[in-house]
Amino acid sequence: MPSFSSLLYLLIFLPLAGVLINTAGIRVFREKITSIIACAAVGSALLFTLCLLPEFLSLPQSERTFSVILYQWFAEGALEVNIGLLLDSLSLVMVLVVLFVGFLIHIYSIKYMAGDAGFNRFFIYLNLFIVFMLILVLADNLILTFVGWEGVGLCSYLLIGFWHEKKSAADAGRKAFVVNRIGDAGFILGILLIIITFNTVNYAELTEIMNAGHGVSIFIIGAACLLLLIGAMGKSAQFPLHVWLPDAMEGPTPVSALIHAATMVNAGVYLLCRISPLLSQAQFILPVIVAVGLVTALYAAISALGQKDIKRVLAYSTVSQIGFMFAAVGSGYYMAGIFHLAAHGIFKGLLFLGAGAVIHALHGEQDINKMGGLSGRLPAVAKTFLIGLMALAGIFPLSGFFSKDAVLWGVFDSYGISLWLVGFATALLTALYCGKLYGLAFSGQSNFTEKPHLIAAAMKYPLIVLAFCAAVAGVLGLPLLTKETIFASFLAPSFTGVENIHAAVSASAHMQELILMIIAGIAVIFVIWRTAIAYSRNREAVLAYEHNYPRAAEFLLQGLKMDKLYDVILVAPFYRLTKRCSLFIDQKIIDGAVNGTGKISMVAGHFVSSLQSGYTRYYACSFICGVLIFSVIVIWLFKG
Amino acid sequence: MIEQAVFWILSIIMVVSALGVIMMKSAINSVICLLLTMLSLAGVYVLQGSYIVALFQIIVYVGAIVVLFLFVVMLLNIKNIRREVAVDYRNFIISSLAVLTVAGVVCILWYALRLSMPEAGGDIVPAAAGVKEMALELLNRHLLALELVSVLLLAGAVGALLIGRKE
Amino acid sequence: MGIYHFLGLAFILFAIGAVGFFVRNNIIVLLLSVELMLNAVNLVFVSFSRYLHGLEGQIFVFLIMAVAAAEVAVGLAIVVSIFRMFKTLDISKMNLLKR
Amino acid sequence: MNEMQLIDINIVSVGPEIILLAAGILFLFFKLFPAKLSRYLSVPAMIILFCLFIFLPFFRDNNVAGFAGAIKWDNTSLLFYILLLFAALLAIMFSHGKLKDNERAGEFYFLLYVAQAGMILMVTARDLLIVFLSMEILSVSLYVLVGMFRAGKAQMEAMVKYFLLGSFSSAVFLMGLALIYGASGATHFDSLYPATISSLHMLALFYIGVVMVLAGLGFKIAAVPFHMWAPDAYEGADESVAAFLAAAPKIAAFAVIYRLGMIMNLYTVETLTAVIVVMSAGSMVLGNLAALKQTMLIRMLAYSGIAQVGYMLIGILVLPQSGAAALLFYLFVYVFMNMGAFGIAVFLSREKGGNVAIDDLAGLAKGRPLVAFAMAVFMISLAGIPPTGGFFAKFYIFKSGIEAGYLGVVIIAVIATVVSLYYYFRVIMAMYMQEKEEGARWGSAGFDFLPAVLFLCAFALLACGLIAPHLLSSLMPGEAH
Repeated sequence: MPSFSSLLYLLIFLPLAGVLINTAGIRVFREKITSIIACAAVGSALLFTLCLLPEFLSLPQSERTFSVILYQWFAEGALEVNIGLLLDSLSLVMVLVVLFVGFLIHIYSIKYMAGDAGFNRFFIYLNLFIVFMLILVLADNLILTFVGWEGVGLCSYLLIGFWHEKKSAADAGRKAFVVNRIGDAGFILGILLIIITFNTVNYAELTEIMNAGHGVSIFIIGAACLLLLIGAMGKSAQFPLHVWLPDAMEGPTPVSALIHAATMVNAGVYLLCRISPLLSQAQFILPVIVAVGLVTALYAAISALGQKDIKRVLAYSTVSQIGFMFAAVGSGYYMAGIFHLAAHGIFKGLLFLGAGAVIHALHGEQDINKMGGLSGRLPAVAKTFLIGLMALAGIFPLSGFFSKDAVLWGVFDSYGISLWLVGFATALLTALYCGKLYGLAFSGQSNFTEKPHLIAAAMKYPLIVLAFCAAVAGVLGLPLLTKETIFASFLAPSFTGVENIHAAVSASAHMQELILMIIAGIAVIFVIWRTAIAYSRNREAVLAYEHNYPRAAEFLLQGLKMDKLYDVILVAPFYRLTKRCSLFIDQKIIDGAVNGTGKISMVAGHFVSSLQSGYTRYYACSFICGVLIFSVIVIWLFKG
Repeated sequence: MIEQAVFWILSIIMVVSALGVIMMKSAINSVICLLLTMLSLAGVYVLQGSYIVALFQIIVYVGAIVVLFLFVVMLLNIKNIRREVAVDYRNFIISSLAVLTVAGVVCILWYALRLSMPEAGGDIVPAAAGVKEMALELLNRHLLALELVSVLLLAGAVGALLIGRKE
Repeated sequence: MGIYHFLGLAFILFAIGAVGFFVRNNIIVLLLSVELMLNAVNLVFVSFSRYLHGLEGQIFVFLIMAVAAAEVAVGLAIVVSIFRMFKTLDISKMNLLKR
Repeated sequence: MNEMQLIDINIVSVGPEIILLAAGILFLFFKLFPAKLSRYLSVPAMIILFCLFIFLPFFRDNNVAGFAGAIKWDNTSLLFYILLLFAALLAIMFSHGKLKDNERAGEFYFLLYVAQAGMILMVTARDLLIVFLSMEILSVSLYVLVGMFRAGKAQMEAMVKYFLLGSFSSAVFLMGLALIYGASGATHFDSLYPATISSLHMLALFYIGVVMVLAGLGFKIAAVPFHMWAPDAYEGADESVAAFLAAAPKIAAFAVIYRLGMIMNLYTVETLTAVIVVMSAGSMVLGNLAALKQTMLIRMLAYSGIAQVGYMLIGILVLPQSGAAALLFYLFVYVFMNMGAFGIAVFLSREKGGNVAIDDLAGLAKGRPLVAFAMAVFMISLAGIPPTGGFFAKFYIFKSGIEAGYLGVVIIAVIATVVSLYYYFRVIMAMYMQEKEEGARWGSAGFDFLPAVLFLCAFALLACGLIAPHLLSSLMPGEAH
């Protein structure tokens, strides 16, 4: 039997072939040919991974690693960097998510992008993105990961600004660019620090060094982790580097689904898992990660409540969910983080595709206040969307329930009840905006007078497949009450020697978990149900109320009888808070800081180039000043 | 004693005429001042005993370069360029800054010189170097430099032709 | 008369030339200033040559004179063509290129 | 005097220069032939340059010396020599289109060859006087090249500015040379070693001399604060000349700085390295900041070149260690990426005429995908992003900088690199994300000489990224000082 693992490079080369063929035929191919080639490229890679899976599983747990060194890139002293691929259970999960969601989104895009002038270009970028994402995930060292990291970033800018005739799209591309540079600076410095300290960038070797006695101060390791964390925060849109993600929704919807929800933005979590041996040595970094994750999760959930644009709601929700993953990583529960990542990839992909279908059907309308009653008109979309929302909110049998619960349990186990409460509040908020979204957009009366487009089959089936997966993926989280779930035991080889930070959980802890889980589950169901009802039945009132918020008298008069309390206590402050969050913090402080950095360097640039006055005299003056300064330096140093 | 007197006279002439080069309003006067500077410099060379250098100073600088300048100034017949000493305040600031900087550079140079040669500095004995020694030196050890100068002159000539020619 | 005298004189000459480069606008005078600076360098070379009892410094002076001649040839050609095109020799009027 | 020993001239040591000068003079006479013939002048010009590669095996590992040690070929100078040949070849290829029907083609090639000869002398010279003279040869021919195609006032202005500042800087360089001569009694590199000088108690004067010499060389490489001529001269000159101007003289001047550095680093650490540190940091900061504001492609590239020089100077700081190989590798990559980017400017100005703004690149990806791809590779490489040679160039430089303990400079460099991504990516975004306005069209998509050359450059850069270590180990200078 031929060993698939020796053909590991095919995983990257198949999509790359798609890129090359389509590039060669960019002007010649018709849409059909391009789309078939692109989908085949990704599909064959997916198929190949599935072929790989049995071989992978047939190995004993401790040996479940395929690694191939394709080429020795450079060696400098003890430092050796290879173009090498590493497929262990962690990267296998990532590859599966990337290829599976990616493949469905490719199929979906065929119809979504049909007739667009840049159709061929779009598919080239999409395939290219898959290539870089696979490089990122499969790389066996930090530098190669960085190659993929930059590559996916590049594709992301290209795709955000895909419809560049829109000015907002170009601005969004630029914003994403600037913010990500901050993260990249951290990443580069982190890699440099690791090279200086350990003289290797290979993950396996790093793990070995960590497990053996190395005598390196934990503060240096901590500094390296912190720098890499900054990189991860930039790519994964964590507070306060999250500002680019909501704006990134200017791109075509399949892009939002693929890059800005399911795959690329999760790279930060993946990176943190990859450096878990380092993190386990520098434990004082973990609380930082948890803090970042929970702050992001809470903050983004609040912001999501106040959004009107359906894609922005989902974008903030993505930020929030990635915050959960960070919290899991920061609690030492890497497997829970990855589980949530996989589940989130599926249901958020589903949600974005559903939103795309809605937007497509409504001729480009994105404001949820103007939607309504879509469940009657787009039944398939509505049903799948509901499943996605329920998974997101964490309703019992769906995947989101298991993954979110695992994360919350991890936080509780490591940091106690207070942080758990923060997570729990976020979960409730999630349910709240899920309910609002469904209530406003899908149930109730229709506001939309035009006849919606019908949804093509190529768009519908990916939704159904994803919805099915979102519904049943929770099985992997079984059995419920132990740490050794199916998923976790699959992942365990990647984290040997890492997760035993926390001692085995006792039976009483299981009881605690069960109780917490039940509380959370019931609360979430209650909230989502009430909100959905509230928004669908009293839609006008809610909307008018939100609209007229500052006028308190009107507010009381028009207040909802049934949900008055809820309104007064929750909605009003929340509405204000959400508005503040998204308006004030985002636009004033963070945008201000981001733009400010840009502006300062621009002003500095302006100043510097205004020295270039065009007068020869000035130029010579600069020259002679240089001579003077250098002479003074030299004589001064010479005199000692 | 007499040498000292000659040195001081020559250097005063030189400095004054050098100042004249950069302060005369009309270009032609500047060129004449440069001529004076060159001549007094040749005198200083004689004082040092470098007769051959002094000779070439007169032949090359006075005989060729200054004449070339005069020729161009007269060719262009520039009348309307008067009073171009800087008046614009920005120019004035930058100019005074530059003058200060130049003064600073010279001070540093002087300081370095004092550091390097703390003793008063050996007297310069006028000891004539013969033409023969110099020629042998030039054509033997510095042959390459000499050839390079010829290449430089060729490039300069071609360049001058190329630029100076009318369209 | 020590080497200080000659070197001091040379430095003053160099400074005058450099200052001329900054205070004047006429391109011809700028060229003259550069000539002054080159002459100052020549004086330094000759003085050091005498101080060190070597010949090299004096030989360098010949070479520098030739270099100056070549530079002046190109420079004056540039002056002539500039005058043809701009109808002026004022360097401060030439600042199309900036920023 | 009778037993005067004649020096060993060893004419072979200046073989390339003699060939270049002879060929250049022949080119001057091409006017005598019918005009049709001069159209194909670029072919012999390139062939002659190719022929110069035959000196490589001849000089390799031989340490050929001539003119009483004033000229010496070792393996390092051979590497600089190769770089210069590449730069000149590219310049000729870029100027091919412009010179096709130009009656001054002969003079152009003459001046280019003379400049090339001057630069080859600079990289092989072991005597500061020879360095000065060859630098003058180079400068005089460059002054003329900048203003040769007298298209308008801008070009004349560029020439006169370049000329005036150039002569000013040579005067300062010469003053430094005089001081070094006074302090050490010699100008040959071998006699500039510590023992000779410290015994004379002349170190202060010597240092100032070195600073002034460095200022003159800094002018040639356009390092802050001696950089200000560069953007103006590049913008005024024809694009192909600007490409040459932005790469070749830098290589030659770096060769001289390299030799000086090899000597200086051996006995003094703080004094002169402080100067290099300031120059390097200043170039990186000022170059990158000023490039942010530029709208014209050439000016942007000029400032980016200033910034690149700042990175290369880090290599000078750590010369005796790994810096030498890192610097050479950086220069090697720089020739291709920087000249390639200028080549794009040549291409665009040919299509569009006149000066090229960054916005003029809009829609290039659609019109000429291969050219746009090449430009994207150049930009990515200049920005120092992984799969290209530019990444490794920066990587090795930074690494050797850190190893030698210049952490502060490297941190500035990393931050400056991050800033620089903004303007490099703006070019890529313009090409891939902006539409060209209606009416404007790109030229024919058939085979074209210039795009093919550009594509080869891009390919070379990508290849550099893959075989970087092997290249680096072969660049390791063999001789030890």
